[in-house]
Amino acid sequence: MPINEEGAAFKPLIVAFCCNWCSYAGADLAGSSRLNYPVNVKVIRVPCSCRVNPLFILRAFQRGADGVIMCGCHPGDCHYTSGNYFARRRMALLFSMLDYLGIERGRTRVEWVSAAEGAKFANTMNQFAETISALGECRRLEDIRCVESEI
Amino acid sequence: MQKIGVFVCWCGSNIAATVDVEAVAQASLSEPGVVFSTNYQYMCSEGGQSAIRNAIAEHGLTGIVVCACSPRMHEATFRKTAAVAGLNPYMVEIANIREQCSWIHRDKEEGTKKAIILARAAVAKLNRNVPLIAGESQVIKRALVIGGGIAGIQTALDVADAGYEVDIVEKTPTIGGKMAMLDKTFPTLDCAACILTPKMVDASAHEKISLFTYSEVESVSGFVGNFTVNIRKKARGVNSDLCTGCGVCIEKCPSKKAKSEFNQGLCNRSAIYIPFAQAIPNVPVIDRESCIKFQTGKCGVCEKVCTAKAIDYAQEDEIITRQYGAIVLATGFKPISLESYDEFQYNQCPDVITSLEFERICNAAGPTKGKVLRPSDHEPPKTVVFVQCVGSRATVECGKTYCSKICCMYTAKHAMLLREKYPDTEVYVFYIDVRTPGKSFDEFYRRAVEEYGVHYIKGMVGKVAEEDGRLIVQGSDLIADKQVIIEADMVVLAAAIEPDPTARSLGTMFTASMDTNDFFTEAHPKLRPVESPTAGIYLSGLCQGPKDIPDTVAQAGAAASKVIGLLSKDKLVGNPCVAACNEPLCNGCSTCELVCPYGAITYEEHLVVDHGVRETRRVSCVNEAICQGCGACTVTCPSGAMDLKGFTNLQIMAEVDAICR
Amino acid sequence: MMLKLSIEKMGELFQRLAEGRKLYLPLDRGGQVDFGPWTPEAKVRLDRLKTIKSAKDFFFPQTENIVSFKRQGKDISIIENRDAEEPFVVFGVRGCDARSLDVLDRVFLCDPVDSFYKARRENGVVVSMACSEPEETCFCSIFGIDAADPQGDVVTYIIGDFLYWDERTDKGRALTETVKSLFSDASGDSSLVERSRGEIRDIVSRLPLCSLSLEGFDGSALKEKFGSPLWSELSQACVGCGTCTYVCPTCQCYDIQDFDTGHGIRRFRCWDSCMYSDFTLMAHGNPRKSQVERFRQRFMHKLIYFPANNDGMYSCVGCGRCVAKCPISMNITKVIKALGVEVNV
Amino acid sequence: MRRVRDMMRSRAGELLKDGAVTRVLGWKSGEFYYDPTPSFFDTEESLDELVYNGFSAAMLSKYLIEATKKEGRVLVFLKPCDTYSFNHLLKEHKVDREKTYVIGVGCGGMLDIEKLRALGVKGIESMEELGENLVIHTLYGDKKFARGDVLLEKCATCKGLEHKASDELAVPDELWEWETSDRFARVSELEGMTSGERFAFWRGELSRCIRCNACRNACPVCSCNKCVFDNPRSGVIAKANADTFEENMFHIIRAFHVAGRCTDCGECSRVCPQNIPLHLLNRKFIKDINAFYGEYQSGESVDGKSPLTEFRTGDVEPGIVHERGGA
Repeated sequence: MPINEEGAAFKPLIVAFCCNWCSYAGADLAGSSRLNYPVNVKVIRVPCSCRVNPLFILRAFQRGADGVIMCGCHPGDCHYTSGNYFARRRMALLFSMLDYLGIERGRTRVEWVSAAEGAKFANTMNQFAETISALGECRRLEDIRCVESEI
Repeated sequence: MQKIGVFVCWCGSNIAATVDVEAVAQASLSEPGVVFSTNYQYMCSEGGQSAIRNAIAEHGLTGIVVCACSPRMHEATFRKTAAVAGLNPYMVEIANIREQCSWIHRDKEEGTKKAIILARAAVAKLNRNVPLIAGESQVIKRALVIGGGIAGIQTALDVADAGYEVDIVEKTPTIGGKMAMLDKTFPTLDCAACILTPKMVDASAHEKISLFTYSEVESVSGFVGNFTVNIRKKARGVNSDLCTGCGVCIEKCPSKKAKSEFNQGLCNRSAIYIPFAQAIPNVPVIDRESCIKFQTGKCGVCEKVCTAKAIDYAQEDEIITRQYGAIVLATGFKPISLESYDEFQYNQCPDVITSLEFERICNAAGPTKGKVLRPSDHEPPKTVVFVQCVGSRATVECGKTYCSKICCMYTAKHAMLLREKYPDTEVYVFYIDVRTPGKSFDEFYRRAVEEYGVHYIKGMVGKVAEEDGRLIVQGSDLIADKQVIIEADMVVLAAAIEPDPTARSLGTMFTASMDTNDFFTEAHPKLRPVESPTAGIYLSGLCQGPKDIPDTVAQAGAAASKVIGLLSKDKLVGNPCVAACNEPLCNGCSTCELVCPYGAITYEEHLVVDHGVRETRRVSCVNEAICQGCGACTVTCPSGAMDLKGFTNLQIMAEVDAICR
Repeated sequence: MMLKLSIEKMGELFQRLAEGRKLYLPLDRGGQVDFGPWTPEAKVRLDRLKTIKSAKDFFFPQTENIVSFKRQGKDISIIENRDAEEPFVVFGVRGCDARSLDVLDRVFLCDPVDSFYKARRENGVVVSMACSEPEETCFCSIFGIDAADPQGDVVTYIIGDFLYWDERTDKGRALTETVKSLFSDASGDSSLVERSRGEIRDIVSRLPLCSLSLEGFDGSALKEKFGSPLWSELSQACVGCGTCTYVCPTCQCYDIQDFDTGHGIRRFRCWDSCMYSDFTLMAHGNPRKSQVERFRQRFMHKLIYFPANNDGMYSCVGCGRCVAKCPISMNITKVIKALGVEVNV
Repeated sequence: MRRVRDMMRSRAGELLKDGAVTRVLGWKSGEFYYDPTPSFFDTEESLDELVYNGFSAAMLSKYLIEATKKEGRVLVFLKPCDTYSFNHLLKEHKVDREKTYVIGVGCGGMLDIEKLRALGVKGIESMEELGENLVIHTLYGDKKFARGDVLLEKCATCKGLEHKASDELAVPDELWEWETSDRFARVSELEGMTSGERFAFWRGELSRCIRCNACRNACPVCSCNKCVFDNPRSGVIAKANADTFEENMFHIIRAFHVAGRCTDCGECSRVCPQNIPLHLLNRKFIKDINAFYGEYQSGESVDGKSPLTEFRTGDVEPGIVHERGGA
């Protein structure tokens, strides 16, 4: 496990955008099933994965997130019938672009998690956190104004 | 600036055991806007709720953050609490510190840190909240049913019985649909007409039901509770008010060369006709294509013989505008065209027929008066081969990938009926699988095999060829693992069924989404199976997917109950978390409209005043009654003109910032 | 005193100049030449006449922190975090850019003095360089700038295999002291330098834009020029980008904004462009609502308002960067031609 | 090209004369051969200043947004690549087709003044386009170049010389045609690098950005009334040039906002004062869209949905990025 300057184990900051109807409920189920996943995974609730604007993802990286994951209903199960299909195209293109710009591709991920898949949610977050831990801090999209100062 | 109160729940020990609730309450006090914080054992209890109400009053709070269980659990509860205390219910945010914090983290220090961050994010979001007010709209207490088959009839009857007006629009001259063409129904073998025609009569006699036969929907506008529909009543050439239905015109009509649609073209009908004897309304229609008067100007026999003076050659199409609160799509199905199935010689051999044609041949009112005779020479067939899955479950381009669901059962029915009427007829059925999931279905199929001695052969037919007036059927028997050749007199093809072709244009008109096979899609495949994603549009019968009569009737009733539920309301209260367009920013580019699953977005020319620059231009308008608040439009909008109330860009970014701080 | 140095030893000179201070000079950055901080690996490009951006950046940076605020609980503290006090040298500044500092001084050093600019001005030494091969986009001479004898704390020439170094100011002399040991005396080469100057001036005289006349561009013509119907025609192609203003050595407009870093607020100033639709945005919007007005503002300011308020000094130095870089090839010389006297046409 | 110019002048004159159009949108001669400016002409006499040469690269389509808000019909000259942008603007209801009259002009490839300068050309006095050669007279002597060596990037990788929209054409037979190279070759090359190399490449390029917005303002697709980056209320206003995240954010989002809409006209790169190859961002999206969702080029036609406003249930998963080769 990478160790940072203070000698403490590196705990990546992970932002998870979850749709209200499936994935957020899946995250809740992981909770009610008392399944563990890293404390630095923080969930932001959105109505649908199609509400996730690339601006939000870049903003998270700007502000020091080490990984961003978007979770939505499985394709075909969207509460709004087609939102996740649009989200899927957007994210496929955005993530490919970030990869192209040299942002480590492991830092972004999309996972479809249903309301019944609490275990999948927890496993996904554990795996993702492991991947990000191995990659270390995200330096390539951060904003030095936000990260390298106390102000 | 907001005045925010933060309320941290212990949830007994559920939260308090792994999160230091006091620390969370303390930490949130230093967040911008927070003027009050507290913690309590059970925030959702009456005690907790009254603490919230009191704090709102005492501190003049403009918004509250409740750090507790999932918003999916108690968001509604706390919104009500806030509303009772006079706060806008959308000035409430929930920090989920139970399911997404205390229950997953064992280390109290870590858990507390995370809870503080989650509270911070909720406060950050709340600082950007504005009070939202749900819109209301009137409900017009009338329903429109499109399609007058058994699905449409059943839905209409159920809605009308609940006391609401219903209009049925049917494009053919009579209601009854495909079921009227059937002879007997599986698995009970009761006569289709015997169970259907009373319902047709009920529908026509019902004081709350108006029938618009030989009519089509021309256009629609409006939204749930308030649709305006233009219906085109096609000119029948017969005045329905005057016609007595005596039938003399039909009898005397000299043009009798048109193929009978109702009898699948197996016999002819006159140019002025009713589709079948029990048709409703019992008013003939002049088929202008085959009418001598319309084609040459001469004739006029029907006009002469009509004592009621009901014949009106000058009659023109009429557009009727009606308003509806709910619309039910019951557009039904048709068998696929078998033109591209050369291997079965359907187009070439008259004795290769479809199952629906076979229904007519079996039917006492059909072209053969119920005697099973070969179309070519009117001889009774000695050997009949049924072929299932013609075009269903197909892997080839011209077929359908889905299972048509009803063919296994009606083929068993046909085989059984044939063996019963003509015990010396040999009957073979080629099948891929026999699918019998339904009440008494498998028993029915087994009777066909076991009691009626129908030869079921697992395998497909590769080729049908005509030789000396007989049909040579080549197929494979997968169980015996050999090729079989059967000399048959008649081959009956169980053609796949597909949605009626008119569904596509209706789907576009109503923004009711369709799947790749043109079946209407449901609002949710499991939980909302009779609703279209577009609010106020419901689905009844086969237009949603293959089903048999009992399923169709059940769905028709379900759709009716949804319609009744809607019409029973005087007003609809909308979800205020809907998209909104900031007109000065809008480019009118149409991309938002293209991704809206509900057709909630339209474009209008508006005068836009932006910092003194006045311009009339095309801008996007969201119909709040239709919008469901998914947010697809907000991301596709490049200028950020489209935003989602309750989940605005600024709110979500504030959460991101707070989490990453 | 004129000094000289073999150009082979330029690396040593840069090394020496960079000791204890930042040295900025034209560097190759992905094929583009711009002023940048010198490092031993840097690819120095003194051969390129024009850098993309001017030397203005080091006195008036594109983005600059002014002050920060930090909030702890309900308390807000104000933190000064200026970085304008570092000593630096800009090397290879052409005559036009060197003159542009006079224009900026007029703006930033008049009352109230801009302390950030002032600090940078005091801490920066300008080593200018004569232009050996002026380009067709150059028109510095019409503003009285001599490309052959630029202003600066030190003026340099590259003639043959030597760099000639001529200190001009106290700051220049102080800088010279720190590098003097590398140079040899070149008092004897003054005729050589003079001949080189003559050659440059000869080319300049033949440049197409150097025949432009500024007659009629002064405060007295304000109303006439402002009301000219030609502005709408001239501006119709303008796409409203900020290229001309950002490559300009004299444009001095800026915006002040706050940036929330998550830990606090940074108040910074950054260049702004009068060509932008959100320039000087107020509650009621940009007072100049159309691109015609914005376009007119830029050129009226450079050619009329500024000289009217600054003893006839134009706020254009004829560097020609905007001429070369405008996406649609509209520029100040076309404006001068259209609105000026007949002789220009 | 001179022949095309003569055709343009004579047709424009005729159309102005008989009142079919009220204004003509073309290019006006500048100080030097290489600097024509987009311009409107409203009289026959003014057409003497209408030029069309190897430096008439500036695309005219975007000017139609404002031009068609006015009374009267505009005659516009569009090169083949400009017609894509024209179609895109029609598709997004930005331009009123009824108020335009499009003459598709033949193109012999547009030339890159920056390439010439990089090749050491300075002190330009005049130029001559002679077939496949370009002769430049400068203060420092004459220089001769093969046209093919000094084409703009967008022309070296031209999408084709067919006009996708026009009311009539002005395309002479004898126009010089050139060999084009694969427009995705450079994208593929970058894809073949390691993540770190790609990062270094883009940091090097994007760190030169001066946030002048030329790329955005010249872009026919970036036609928002107000860009999110100019809107103080958007929460992402970005005026600062902090030499770090800002330029990444601006360029990634700009590319994303035009994804599926970009006509690959190449104006962004042409107008960039810092010569940043911005088209490589847009082309990456086009290449991915082609690979993921089937060939699509925005602007080929006015009708149909663009890739980001439609979907298929069997679309690739975003995880495809991880499955690709390379690092």
